[in-house]
Amino acid sequence: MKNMNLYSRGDKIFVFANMVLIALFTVAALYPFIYIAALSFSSGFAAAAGKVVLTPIELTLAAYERVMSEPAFWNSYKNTFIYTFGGTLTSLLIVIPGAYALSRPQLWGRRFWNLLVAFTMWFHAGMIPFFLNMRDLGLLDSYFGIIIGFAVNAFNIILLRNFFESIPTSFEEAARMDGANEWQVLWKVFVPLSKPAIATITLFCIVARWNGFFWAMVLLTDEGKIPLQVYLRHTIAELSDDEEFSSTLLSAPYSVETVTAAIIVCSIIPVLLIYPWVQKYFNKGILLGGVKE
Amino acid sequence: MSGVFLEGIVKRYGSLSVVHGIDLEIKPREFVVLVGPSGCGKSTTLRMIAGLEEISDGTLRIGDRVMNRVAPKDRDVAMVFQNYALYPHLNVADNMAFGLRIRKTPKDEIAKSIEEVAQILGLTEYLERRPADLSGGQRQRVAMGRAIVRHPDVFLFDEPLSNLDAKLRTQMRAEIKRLHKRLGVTSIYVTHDQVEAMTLADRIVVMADGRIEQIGTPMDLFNNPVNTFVAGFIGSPPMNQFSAVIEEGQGGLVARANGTTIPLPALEELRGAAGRDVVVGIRPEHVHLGAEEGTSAIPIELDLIETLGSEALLHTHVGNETFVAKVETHGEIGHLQGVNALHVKPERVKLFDRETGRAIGRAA
Amino acid sequence: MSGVFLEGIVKRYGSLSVVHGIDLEIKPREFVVLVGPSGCGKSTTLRMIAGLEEISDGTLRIGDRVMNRVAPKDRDVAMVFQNYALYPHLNVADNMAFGLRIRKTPKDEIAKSIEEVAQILGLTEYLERRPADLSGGQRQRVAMGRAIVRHPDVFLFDEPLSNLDAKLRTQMRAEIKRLHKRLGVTSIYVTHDQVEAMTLADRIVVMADGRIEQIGTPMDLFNNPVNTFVAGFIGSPPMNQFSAVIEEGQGGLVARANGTTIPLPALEELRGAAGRDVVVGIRPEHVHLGAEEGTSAIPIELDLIETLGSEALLHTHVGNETFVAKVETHGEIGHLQGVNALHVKPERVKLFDRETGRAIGRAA
Amino acid sequence: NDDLKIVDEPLELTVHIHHVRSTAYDENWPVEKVAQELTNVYLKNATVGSNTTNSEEAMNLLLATGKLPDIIGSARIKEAVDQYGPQGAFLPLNELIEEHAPHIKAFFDENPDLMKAASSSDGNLYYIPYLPDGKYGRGYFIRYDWLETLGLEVPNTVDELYEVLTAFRTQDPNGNGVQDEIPYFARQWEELPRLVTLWGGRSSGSDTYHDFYVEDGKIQYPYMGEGYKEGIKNLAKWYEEGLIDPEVFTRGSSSREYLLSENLGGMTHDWFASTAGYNDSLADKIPGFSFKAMIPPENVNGDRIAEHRRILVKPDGWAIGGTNKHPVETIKYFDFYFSPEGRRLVNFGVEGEQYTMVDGKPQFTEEFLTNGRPVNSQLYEIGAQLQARGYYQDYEYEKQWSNQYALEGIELYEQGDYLIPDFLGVAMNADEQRVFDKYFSQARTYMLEKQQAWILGAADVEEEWDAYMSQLDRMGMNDVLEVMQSAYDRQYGG
Amino acid sequence: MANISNSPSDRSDGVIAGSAPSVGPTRPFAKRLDRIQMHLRREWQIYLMLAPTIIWFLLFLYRPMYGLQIAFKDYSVFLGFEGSPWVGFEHFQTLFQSDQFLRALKNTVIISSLTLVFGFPMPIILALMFNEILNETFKRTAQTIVYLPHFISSVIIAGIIITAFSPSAGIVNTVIGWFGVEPIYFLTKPEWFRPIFIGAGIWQEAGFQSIVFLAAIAGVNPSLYESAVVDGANRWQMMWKITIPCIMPTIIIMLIIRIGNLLEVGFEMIILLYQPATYQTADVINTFIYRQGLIGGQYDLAAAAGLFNAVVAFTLVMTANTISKRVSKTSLW
Ligand SMILES: Nc1ncnc2c1ncn2[C@@H]1O[C@H](COP(=O)(O)OP(=O)(O)OP(=O)(O)O)[C@@H](O)[C@H]1O
Ligand SMILES: Nc1ncnc2c1ncn2[C@@H]1O[C@H](COP(=O)(O)OP(=O)(O)OP(=O)(O)O)[C@@H](O)[C@H]1O
Ligand SMILES: [Mg+2]
Ligand SMILES: [Mg+2]
Repeated sequence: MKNMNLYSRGDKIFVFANMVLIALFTVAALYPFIYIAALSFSSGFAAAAGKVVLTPIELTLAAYERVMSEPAFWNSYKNTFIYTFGGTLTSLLIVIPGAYALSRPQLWGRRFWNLLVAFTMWFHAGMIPFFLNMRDLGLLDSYFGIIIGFAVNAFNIILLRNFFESIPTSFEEAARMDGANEWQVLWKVFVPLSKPAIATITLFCIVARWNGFFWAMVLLTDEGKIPLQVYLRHTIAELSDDEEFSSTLLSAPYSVETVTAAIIVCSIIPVLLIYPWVQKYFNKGILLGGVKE
Repeated sequence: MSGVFLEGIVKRYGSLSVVHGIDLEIKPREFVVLVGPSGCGKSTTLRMIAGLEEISDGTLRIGDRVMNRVAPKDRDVAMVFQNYALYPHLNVADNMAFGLRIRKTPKDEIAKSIEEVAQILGLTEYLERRPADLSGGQRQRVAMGRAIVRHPDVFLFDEPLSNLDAKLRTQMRAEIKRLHKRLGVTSIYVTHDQVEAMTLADRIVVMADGRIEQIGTPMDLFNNPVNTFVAGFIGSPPMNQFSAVIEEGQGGLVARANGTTIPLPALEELRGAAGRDVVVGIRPEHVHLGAEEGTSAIPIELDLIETLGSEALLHTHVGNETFVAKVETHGEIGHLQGVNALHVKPERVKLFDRETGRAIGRAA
Repeated sequence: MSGVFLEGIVKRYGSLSVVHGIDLEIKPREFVVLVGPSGCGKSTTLRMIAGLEEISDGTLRIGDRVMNRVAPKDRDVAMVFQNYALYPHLNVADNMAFGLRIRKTPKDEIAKSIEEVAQILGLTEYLERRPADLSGGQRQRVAMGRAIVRHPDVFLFDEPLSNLDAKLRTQMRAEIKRLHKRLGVTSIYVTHDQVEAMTLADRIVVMADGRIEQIGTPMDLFNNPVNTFVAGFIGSPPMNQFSAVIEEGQGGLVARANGTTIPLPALEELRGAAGRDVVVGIRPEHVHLGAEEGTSAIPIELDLIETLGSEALLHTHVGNETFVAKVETHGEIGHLQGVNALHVKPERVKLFDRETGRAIGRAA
Repeated sequence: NDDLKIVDEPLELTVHIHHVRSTAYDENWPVEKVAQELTNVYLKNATVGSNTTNSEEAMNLLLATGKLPDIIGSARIKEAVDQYGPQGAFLPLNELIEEHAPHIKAFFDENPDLMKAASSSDGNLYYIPYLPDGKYGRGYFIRYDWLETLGLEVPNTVDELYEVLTAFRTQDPNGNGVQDEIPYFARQWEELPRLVTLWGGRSSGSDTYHDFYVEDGKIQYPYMGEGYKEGIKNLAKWYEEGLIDPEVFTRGSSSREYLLSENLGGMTHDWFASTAGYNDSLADKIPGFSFKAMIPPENVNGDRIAEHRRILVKPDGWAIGGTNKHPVETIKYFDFYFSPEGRRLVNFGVEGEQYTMVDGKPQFTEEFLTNGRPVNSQLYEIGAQLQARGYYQDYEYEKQWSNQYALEGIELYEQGDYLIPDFLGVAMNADEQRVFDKYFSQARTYMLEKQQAWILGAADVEEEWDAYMSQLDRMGMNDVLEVMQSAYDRQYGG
Repeated sequence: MANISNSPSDRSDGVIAGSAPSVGPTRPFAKRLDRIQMHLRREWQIYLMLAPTIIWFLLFLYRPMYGLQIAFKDYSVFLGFEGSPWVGFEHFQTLFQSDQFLRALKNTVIISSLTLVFGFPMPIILALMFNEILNETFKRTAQTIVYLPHFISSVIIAGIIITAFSPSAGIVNTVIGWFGVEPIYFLTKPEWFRPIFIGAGIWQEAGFQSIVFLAAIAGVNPSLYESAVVDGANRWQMMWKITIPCIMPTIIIMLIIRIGNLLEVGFEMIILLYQPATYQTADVINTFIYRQGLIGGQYDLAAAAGLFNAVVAFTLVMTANTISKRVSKTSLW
């Protein structure tokens, strides 16, 4: 039913109304981005005074010049990529087999294992114990620590596990008849068939990594290893002048607002590019044609 | 090649038992066809042999290994699934190559096998397509192909041809038969199709309701069904069956039903059977339009004529019971319109006990 | 009831054209069966009529409304899908009730309809089950039931019976025929099954490769195929075809092929055709084991006997060409072993032009 | 200059430094280089959590590891030393100062109250605080050009102030034909209740908002007094009449830039240093713009009160870790920054780089002052003015780069001496702390809720006052005051 | 029997299964051992697959959980978990004796419930709406855009909201002004806080949260729509009768997880948006703890609240899960 021509009148109205609503929501959702983009191109004073609404006021590239001229910015950008790619990869390598195992009816203690995983969604140890644990494991201040320490997430496992459970058993059976062992069933059949779900959790991993800063702040000492979001926080702290002296920045062409906005714009662009890639896998009918229901 | 041996095989889903204890010996290289009504447990039995369903009870052996707990992949059987179960993310060639790749068959060998099988199945031009872009029949053929390329020890077919057109089906049927001749692979084949069952099988197993009703060669089943169920199941259209009472007639015993008298064959078992309640069975093919030597007439009323080409089916009724006759058309059906009686030879009439449904006087 | 009219219907997927222009008039209350090899576009045509695929070109009318752009739900057609497309989250009863509920049929009426239809289809005891817990055949029946309960203007069936067992299939076939008689709903039916096509159709449409090859009543197609394709497609097993050259023989023209001479019918069109390259077609049913009046013998070598019960198929060859014959068994096949010649009447021999494949001397 | 050498052999000490300005110690700070050379003490960075911007978090992480470095410097270190000093995490400094830190000792001898303020409940001093210099923090600023336009005088009393603000509101001083002026605004809404001082109330006792204050040796809470009630009543009236920014609670930090640059704001109460700057930055945009300090108007009791002043002692500073093997050397090192050389170093940076000596006084170089970058930022970058370090600030450093109008304003306030004594905080013992923790936060929450509701006109202060007071009683405010008092008496009583 | 259980031969294993069906308690232990051994030999691979996940959870999430004990201790970071003295339920008492905690608890539940009612369906609705868009370009662009606000920090979002609801210049007051409504200072009105907060949450997160459902919708078999359309369903009916039932398992899982977060309302946004004037409706457990505890480093109190939270969450989830399992066969474990 890809074609509107075969829609009834009511459906056409429905689709149209739907489109209008989506458009409205989209505009609303676009606004924050437009706003920070405008902010990033505005003068420091205009931004600090909150005059920016829709378009840049007193257009300037000063904020970008300030941001891009900092080697630390590029370094943190690089780090974010390392954490994002490394983290997402590690995550997928652990989560996919884990979710698969948890979805198998023949797994003994399946309920228990699932509970063990789900439990962690509500019981958190807290910051200090986690920090000490990471220290005891020797994972402080290392790329590896950040990557492995946050590799797995109960929510993603459950999401993927559920998707695996919904795949018709026929595919698994066919693969087994073809001589596949568990690993082959997983990687050659389930994974390709779960593209939408895997794309989703991949996206979630990427986003969590991309946005994550808290633990990086706590666990990292070396400034050379911080990700973009921590750098952003440093910059904000650095630029937000003591309230006593804030006028010292009055004449600067940028302000904490514009620099922040510029960093956010820079940090959003990669995620903007990722999503369409993920969307590709949301196409319908991944299982189509495989089985006669 | 190995034989397949089922001893008291039972399948339960929870407390629901769907296969109640099957004993079946399949000799090496034999081609056995399972038939039976929908839902009788054919697929389930096949899947237990494949290792896809756990066997609730009983012993399964392939060759001399007990297979109850052996993983499917170690049983060296190939299966064509009723619902195809193609890998939707792979194209036709890759679907067929899957099993071979898993087994690390050399690349060129895979390519050769696939080419060959695609040729046989008429899939050559679809090798690059995904299952979603194929028609139903094309998908079915891919499913077939996937099993064939693997050269396994035992073939399991779950209605492999049900979606093919008549021509292709005939062709594939012959192809399977030939393949079986050539490779001599033990095969277990589930089908609904009379013709397939009759033509392919060394032996046919008729199942009903999770049990085996009869095992035998096609002709054996056709000629000597052990009970009304098998009689009604083998043969298409099915054997006409109606209740009757045995009486003493002029030339011997007769069955009387619906105001009709049908002379019976002279069988040992019928001696002194006058008054017995029976079911009379007459195959549609075994009636004639004109009287022949030794036939007796059954007066009928014609309801509907179905033409099949050189033959036609006459849907008629005898009293309240429907009666189907299969007769030659000789190219036209005009002369069939006026038919009001059918003729049958006594030796063609089958008798079954009304209570148990078991055949009376089963030859051999 | 409305007729269905297709004028120059074309379907393209991107640049790939799969239906090339179909003209077909289906009269109100008519039962038309589409047959053709797998992948020839039958399902696609049906789906265009249903409104599931856009019509790339041409006009579709149902009754007197042009339907090209009318939504499926406003066409008042019901369809049984080749892949069933049952709603997995609904039980059998709800699956069948779906269309009725959508149309706000009163509750009690729905209940009644479902009960009735479930009865017909033997689904009464499964009404509470979900599709996942049904066997293949049971699902197929639910799909059928879903269409039947709706009492639409036009029925579209895409191989509805392909997964039923023989007995049920025969029964359902007759049921559909009866239903059609009773309701008189215009029906378009896609099938692979010869028997279904021949028995159900008022007219059969033979398709090949996205085109219509021939339209006609079953007997018409059987007796007078317009070309080798139809000849080969209608009838099961298919008509034997082999290349021959027409020569002047003793009693008239004969066809010579593979060292055999086959006397030909005396047709107008053959006058002066000596030397012409033709294809000779002989239906398996039209050969006899013994010589009869006016038959001529074809020497053959026997390859394989397939028994079908009261009949058997003799797979033979004449020179290099395979030749299949369908003969009566009279309950045993022993006497068939020694067969070395088949007999055929000249009037049973069909001739086709070798180049075009078109029938020569087609009657009427 | 060898007399500053603390040890002969170079001594290495580990250090944790965490302050929002510098979340780790940098051995390459020029200031440190000089200090190392002079003292022969070398610090080695051992900061934990240096990538968080929250110093308390970093401190807690550090403490949790259980391995403290020799020196711990942090913003808000006082809370940590108060709690964990007695548990042994930090060394008490009193005796060490007495014996080995002449400069520090001299400073505290001169300012005994500051010593008390920095001490913990057990009477020990566990950290050397950062001690800001300079008196005045915030002052009243008003648009002199508007006053002139409307022919008004600088308001002298609360009533005159009312009239001036009313005139700002109604008489269109910005001359755009619309009554869009916002007579009184504030970046922090807490500067609004500050105005209760005009009716004899109090809003805080220190530079922290909503803090306690001391009156006649008695700890008081500002939001419980009659003057406060009176003030709130009037502020509600002012708010209603539009004399106060209607969005004062949500406009936030941009309000000053926005309202001034749009020529809308008339008066505020804010930092001298930063507020005065607008006279320069807006001079081109708004002809005649003149936003200058005015002395506090006389309140209803005839007093002029500048409630806010720069705090005298900060909870920031540094301490010696409990496991430090060289406490003596460390305290000597601390003392170095109280010596004239050390103090100059930490305030002005490196001689010859940032400053030169002119007339025996440090003077920032011209280049340093005019290179367009904020002076304070430049100093932070070289490790000077590092507030995670205990040192005594020198107001001179700020004076040299302060805006002329700010200096004028401070001068104006200096003349009158409107300051009232600051509350320097108390260190409670565990029992007192427990009572305090239990009640205070919630009671304060309640008071703030009421405060806003009254100002916004959602409720009436007159009507609710009695119920309010008794509710506070029920919420344990009196217990809170009691434990504060006992802590205060212990700490400052002597 | 005993030596058979040690025999690796498939044959003898098979015989056991065949000849000694489920009953026969003669040698239950040996039988069990055999069963385990058999099972592991057959399925060891899935345990191998599971291992990294479980090890990870034990190592990184369960190992530090001993820290939860501080909920019952007077925790001193310096003395550590072991060194800090036990105080029993004191922290819980502190919490429950406080009116403001109870108010925060109430507010949390209200805000959470409202979010559940309004915020939970929004991503689903959005996903369903996206599913109805035919134009791929429009669909993809819109999807990409609605997911963007998730990446913009709460501070900025809060800033935009504050501006939008400002009485003088805010778009909201401007619009209602057209209808003759006096400007309202929304952000100081307790009755407006919840709608604004929940609306903001939807605005910021609905697009991102809809991704899960978009993925679920992608898994729906398209032939069901064909079947339905021939059955006469319109788009609306298809949405209700096909799409929603088909993605129900996902919805239920998400709902259960969401129910578990009933006492978890993110405080970042609330702190940015609330005012003392709106505490009465805006103060939630997390903001309460934030004001009460973390400012003074009171990890123990926060841990107590967290533990309380978790226990409630777990009870709710258990209940929801059990109900769901019974009703819809979908469950979290
Ligand atoms: N998972 C299951 N739970 C309960 N019953 C089931 C399950 N799977 C199948 N059945 C039932 O078991 C019986 C046998 O099913 P099976 O698929 O073997 O039938 P079949 O003979 O292959 O039928 P068909 O020819 O229609 O495919 C059917 O009645 C079916 O409903
Ligand atoms: N989406 C598609 N894109 C490209 N080709 C398609 C698509 N769908 C079907 N086809 C092709 O169109 C042709 C006609 O398909 P259709 O399903 O109509 O065949 P059919 O006659 O119904 O066959 P069968 O009897 O096997 O079901 C086939 O060759 C098929 O491969
Ligand atoms: Mg089956
Ligand atoms: Mg089809």
